[in-house]
Amino acid sequence: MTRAVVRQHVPSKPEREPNVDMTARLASLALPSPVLTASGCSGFGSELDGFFDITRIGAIVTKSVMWSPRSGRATPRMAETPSGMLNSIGLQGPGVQAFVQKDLAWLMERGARAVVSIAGGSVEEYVRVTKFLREVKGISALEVNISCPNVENRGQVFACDARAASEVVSAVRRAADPAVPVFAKLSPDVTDIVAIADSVVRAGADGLSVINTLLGMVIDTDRMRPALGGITGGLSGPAIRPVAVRCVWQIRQALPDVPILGMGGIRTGLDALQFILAGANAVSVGTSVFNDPSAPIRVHRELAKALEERGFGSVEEAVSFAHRPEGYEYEGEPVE
Amino acid sequence: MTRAVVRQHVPSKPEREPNVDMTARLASLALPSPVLTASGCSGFGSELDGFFDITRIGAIVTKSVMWSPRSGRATPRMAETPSGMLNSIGLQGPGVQAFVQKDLAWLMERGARAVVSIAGGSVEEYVRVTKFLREVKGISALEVNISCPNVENRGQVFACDARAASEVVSAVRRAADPAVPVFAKLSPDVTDIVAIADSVVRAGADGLSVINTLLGMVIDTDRMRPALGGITGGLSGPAIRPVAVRCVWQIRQALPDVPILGMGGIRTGLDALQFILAGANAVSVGTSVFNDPSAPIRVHRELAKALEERGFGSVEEAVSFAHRPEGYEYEGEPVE
Amino acid sequence: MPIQTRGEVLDVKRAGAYHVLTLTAGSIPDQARPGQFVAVAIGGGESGLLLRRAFAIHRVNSRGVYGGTLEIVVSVHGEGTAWLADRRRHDPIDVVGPLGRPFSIPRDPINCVLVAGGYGSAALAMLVEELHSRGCRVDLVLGAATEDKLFGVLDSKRLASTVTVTTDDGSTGLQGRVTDVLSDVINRSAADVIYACGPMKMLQAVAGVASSHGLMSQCAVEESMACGIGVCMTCVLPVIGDDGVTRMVRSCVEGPIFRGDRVRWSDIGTVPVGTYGSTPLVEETS
Amino acid sequence: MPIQTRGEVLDVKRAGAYHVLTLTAGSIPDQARPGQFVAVAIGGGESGLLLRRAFAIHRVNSRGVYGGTLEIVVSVHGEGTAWLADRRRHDPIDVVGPLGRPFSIPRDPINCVLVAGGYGSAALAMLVEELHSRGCRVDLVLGAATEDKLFGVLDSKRLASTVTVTTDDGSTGLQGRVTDVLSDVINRSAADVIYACGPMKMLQAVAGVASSHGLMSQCAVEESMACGIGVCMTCVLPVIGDDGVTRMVRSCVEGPIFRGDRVRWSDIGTVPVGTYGSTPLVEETS
Ligand SMILES: Cc1cc2nc3c(=O)[nH]c(=O)nc-3n(C[C@H](O)[C@H](O)[C@H](O)COP(=O)(O)OP(=O)(O)OC[C@H]3O[C@@H](n4cnc5c(N)ncnc54)[C@H](O)[C@@H]3O)c2cc1C
Ligand SMILES: Cc1cc2nc3c(=O)[nH]c(=O)nc-3n(C[C@H](O)[C@H](O)[C@H](O)COP(=O)(O)OP(=O)(O)OC[C@H]3O[C@@H](n4cnc5c(N)ncnc54)[C@H](O)[C@@H]3O)c2cc1C
Ligand SMILES: Cc1cc2nc3c(=O)[nH]c(=O)nc-3n(C[C@H](O)[C@H](O)[C@H](O)COP(=O)(O)O)c2cc1C
Ligand SMILES: Cc1cc2nc3c(=O)[nH]c(=O)nc-3n(C[C@H](O)[C@H](O)[C@H](O)COP(=O)(O)O)c2cc1C
Ligand code: FES
Ligand code: FES
Repeated sequence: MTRAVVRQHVPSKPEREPNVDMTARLASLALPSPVLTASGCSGFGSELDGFFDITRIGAIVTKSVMWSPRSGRATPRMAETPSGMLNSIGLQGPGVQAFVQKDLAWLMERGARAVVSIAGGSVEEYVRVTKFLREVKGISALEVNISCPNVENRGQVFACDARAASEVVSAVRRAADPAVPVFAKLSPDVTDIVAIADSVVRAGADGLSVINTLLGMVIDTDRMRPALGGITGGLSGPAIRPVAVRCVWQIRQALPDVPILGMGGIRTGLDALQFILAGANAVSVGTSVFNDPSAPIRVHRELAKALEERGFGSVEEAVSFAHRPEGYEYEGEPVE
Repeated sequence: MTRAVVRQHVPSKPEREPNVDMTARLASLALPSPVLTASGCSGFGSELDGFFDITRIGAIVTKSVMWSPRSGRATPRMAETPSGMLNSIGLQGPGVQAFVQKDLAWLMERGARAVVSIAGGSVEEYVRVTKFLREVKGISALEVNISCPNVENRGQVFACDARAASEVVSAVRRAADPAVPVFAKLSPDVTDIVAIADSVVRAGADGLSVINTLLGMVIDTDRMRPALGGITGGLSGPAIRPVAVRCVWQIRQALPDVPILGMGGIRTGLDALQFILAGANAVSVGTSVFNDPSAPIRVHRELAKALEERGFGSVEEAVSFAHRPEGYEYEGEPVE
Repeated sequence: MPIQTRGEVLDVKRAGAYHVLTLTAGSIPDQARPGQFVAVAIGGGESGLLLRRAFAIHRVNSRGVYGGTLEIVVSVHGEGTAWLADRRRHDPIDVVGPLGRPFSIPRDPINCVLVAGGYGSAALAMLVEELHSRGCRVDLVLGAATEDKLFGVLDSKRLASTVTVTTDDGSTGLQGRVTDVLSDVINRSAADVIYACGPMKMLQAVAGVASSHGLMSQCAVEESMACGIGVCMTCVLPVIGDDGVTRMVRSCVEGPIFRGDRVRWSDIGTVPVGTYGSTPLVEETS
Repeated sequence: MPIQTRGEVLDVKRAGAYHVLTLTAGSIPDQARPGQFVAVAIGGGESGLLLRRAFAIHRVNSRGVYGGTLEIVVSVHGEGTAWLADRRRHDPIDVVGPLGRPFSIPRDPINCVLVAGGYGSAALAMLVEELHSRGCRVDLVLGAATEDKLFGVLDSKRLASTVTVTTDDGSTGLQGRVTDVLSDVINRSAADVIYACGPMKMLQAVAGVASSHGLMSQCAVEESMACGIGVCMTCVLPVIGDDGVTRMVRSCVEGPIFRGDRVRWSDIGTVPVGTYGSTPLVEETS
């Protein structure tokens, strides 16, 4: 945690680039922006590239990919909820081989950084996917989506059990290219997220992605049945932001040095700043992309401006700043 | 679970009362309306009585009361969040003795039904409060707020541990007037809410209140510190509704006969209907009261209308209706 | 390529049960092709409705006083469409488009039957113009539950050879469904191809009639969409590919126009057995 | 008793840095007393902003063409106030009020000094009228950061004996704070009582000056409020009761007007040791 000496608010002129070093240090990565996309919310990057230059953000986090092609769940796969949405996609995807040949190849050629999210129904599947990816050069990081039901354990979600989560993470870490950082993506649907965080870090995770969706449900009051084909779904969007910020804060308190990729309901630069002040080294913008396809680059811009106005010279100085001790007071409070 | 034969949508004329039996059966209670207030969101009832006739809703659920008077937490105690809010009141209250003499006495005299919410820092405190209340006649039910830190166990919240939760509930059940149903109020911040539900029912809970707030946090991006005096706070409002509906659904699946008081983000009659279809026997309206002080009676009205339009003759027929088997199809689907 | 643009509401008009909104929308009007749609953001900064709403592009005017404008036809259904119907002149509005693949246009001047249910006709107006300008014969069949839910009947008469109207309640035109008259219209006009836009059940029926006449149909489907731009995978439906394999296909980028004989209409809402990538015994999240 | 009413925006005017909104609001104008406030809902049905915003009742007109109307003065701060400033004539608006306890009005025609910071003067307009009508002498001190953040200077001159203006930057009036001139005004006017409305820091300073002159002050405080009607316990501050005991008191129903010597200004944001019901060693949730 770097502590900055905070200077006065400096109102910035909109025209020029804010004078802030936006490099994000995330485990062994140095990304040109602390703003990434979120898995499942930006496809494999190509669709967004029409709305903004995807090489200018931190990285594209690709939709979680499994070993084989997957059809996903039946529709309806979404329901809008207050300031959020539910989804039950069921990890539809092309399988890792087609993904590497087509989608990842496109991203590489485009010059964008790729964080590859992987999923599996068993430890073995995660390992198989990881080994296949090991042969591919240029992947920035792996993100392990452990919010998948464990087919070998009555469908219990890996992320909800410290042991199962650690098993997956340690197996992936061992199978992956040692030079590629492995992030474990945590579920908020647990009694003690710090305990899970601690376990997966001990199991070898180089960093944590915090948080995945919350389990939720909507009843369609016309059909008088669950609205989603999958019955329950994952809740995302601004609605869950306070839960996500809390998770980041708690983990940062307990694990002062672990790299954290924060996410959950980020819509603006100030939202991103909340995560960074709470302890995130970088952030992912997910559901907000559906509202505003260029949200990631806008959040980057707004964040840069907000950091400058608060007197930070770099993103890094702001990371965990809200944890500073009481005496360490902020000088720039606005005057009436 | 009562299954209704659903008739066609009957568009109702706004003028007359919908022809629906709105009696809610909740454990041994028969309430004239399935709509109650939520603890902490309606004070002790008197302030709302100016906005609507509080004797016309199911009951006032009073702010959780402890043995002694409590000052609560430092301010700021609230932060608005997308479609929700955080609060960290810290159970400010007059203590059970003053509560009974003044607030509860007023409610009784007013002819309103009171569900008394109780809290404690130890099993002993819960029991002491319960024993004191046992001497008071006319309480409709006790709601045990177990989202309190256990001072005897490093502040671990009772609701997050099946054993601690069961201990409180069983002690309260034993200490309370046997004629007064005891509801245990569950926290969604657990890995397996069904397991907790099951434990407290085994421990003697006559019913379940589902759900309390989610633990959340907001960082004030001006002060660059947690926005709340209490650092973290409870997230409530429509934002959490999908989580609440999911919890009610899961518990109803596992425990077909347990009385459930559902809550979390109810703003309209259709929101209330979601909870009822998912398995709630009655509902509480909490945070929405801050937006619309007469929300409980409006929700009652809108729910009655929605039930009639869907061909239900009573609330009870609609309880758990969304769990009906596949073949049992709803006839009234709207035609284009 | 689709763009995102902050436009302005220039006009809101009632048309029967619908609201017709005229919007400025940057270069979208210049790019738009028949069958494409736009996705409109709902509410201002304080909005709790996060997802954009999809609307067929009804008409465009690329050289108006205000630059390019486009029209959408809104049927009030829930909160989002209610908000749109409530807009007034000069209100700001945020539009993404043009989205989706357009209708395929025949190269030769053939005979086309266009079928619309309810506001579905809004999506066909540009198609009518385009087909007409290519010398195609256009016959229209417009259906709705009631008279006020018909859209664009008068307008259609300008370019179409015939316009046949049906209503469920017989309040105007013939009483019945579009499919009750479709075969006749096909025969009468010696149709070569069918275009359709409307509720899924109608599309299914129309595709069936078309097939029974040995005709190709192009159907504009309507699936719930979270993103509209191809990144979320919510808007899928089972479609048979050229290789005969069924896939869960994104209707926002690979549709909304599909060949009627390729959509597995009866299986919408399921993942049919044998679909590419289906693993019926395993359930995974998100 | 407060009521909830669906009113209409009749007018929105700029006044320096502020927006003055005139609203129809049922019987609220008839009931309102100086120092009371209203709570306004933000956004329509699609709004993600759940909590009402509190505004002092600036003026009322109980017999206008449109029935009772009231005015509020809005300083744009965040999303909610921005939404309000964006309203136009005939927009619907949902108001709860009148809320809180009003200022105590002296029975005798005594000398009153009223102090306001920024838009705080909005809350004093009705008080000036009331005091004046009772034959009180009224002297006003209005302060703000800059000239555009002063409110109601001209208007005040009508009924007040003197109006002293200060700005932090000296852009108009005297450069400095209201407290720099307050003692003088108190002495000059032989003040019997002080009324104040403005930022907490200003109120604290004014209460201090009043006490040092042996005068009673009545201060209108501003605490974050979730409900505004007394049911949520978010809006508390430490206030010393008649019995000398400090309690965490709800500013929405027991305030917003408090005696300046009773509020523990320096302890706002804490639960001072010895506060009724404080258990400093135990922490409980919600
Ligand atoms: C390609 C396409 C073109 C369309 N063209 C038109 C048109 O020209 N005119 C018109 O009136 N409507 C059109 N629709 C339907 C329109 O998008 C929905 O009526 C609208 O989204 C409903 O929003 P709501 O907030 O009023 O309803 P709600 O039910 O409150 O919406 C809740 C959520 O469900 C989604 N949703 C609900 N109904 C539909 C639906 N029928 N299709 C897709 N999503 C839905 C909404 O987008 C929203 O995310 C089109 C839909 C699609 C996919
Ligand atoms: C009794 C009372 C009278 C007031 N009178 C006026 C007035 O006459 N004119 C005026 O411009 N403002 C007045 N205020 C302040 C006004 O309520 C806030 O500026 C407004 O709530 C900010 O809302 P927002 O959405 O713009 O800001 P945001 O910061 O986005 O609001 C977020 C949340 O914090 C609360 N909040 C933020 N600032 C304040 C504040 N200063 N006081 C209380 N709650 C706050 C909001 O109500 C909201 O719930 C008064 C406040 C109170 C309590
Ligand atoms: C439609 C959709 C699909 C998602 N798919 C995945 C996924 O495949 N893998 C994953 O790890 N997370 C997935 N997520 C979760 C997001 O990556 C993110 O963790 C979550 O949505 C919270 O961030 P947000 O509120 O910004 O969307 C998905 C979310 C949505 C909305
Ligand atoms: C300000 C506030 C205070 C609350 N106080 C209590 C309380 O004292 N005891 C309790 O059991 N729940 C309390 N709750 C939780 C509510 O009773 C309810 O369970 C929760 O807010 C979800 O419902 P809602 O979204 O309708 O508000 C409080 C909630 C709020 C917003
Ligand atoms: S709507 Fe997102 S992929 Fe089609
Ligand atoms: S704002 Fe709710 S009690 Fe005062």
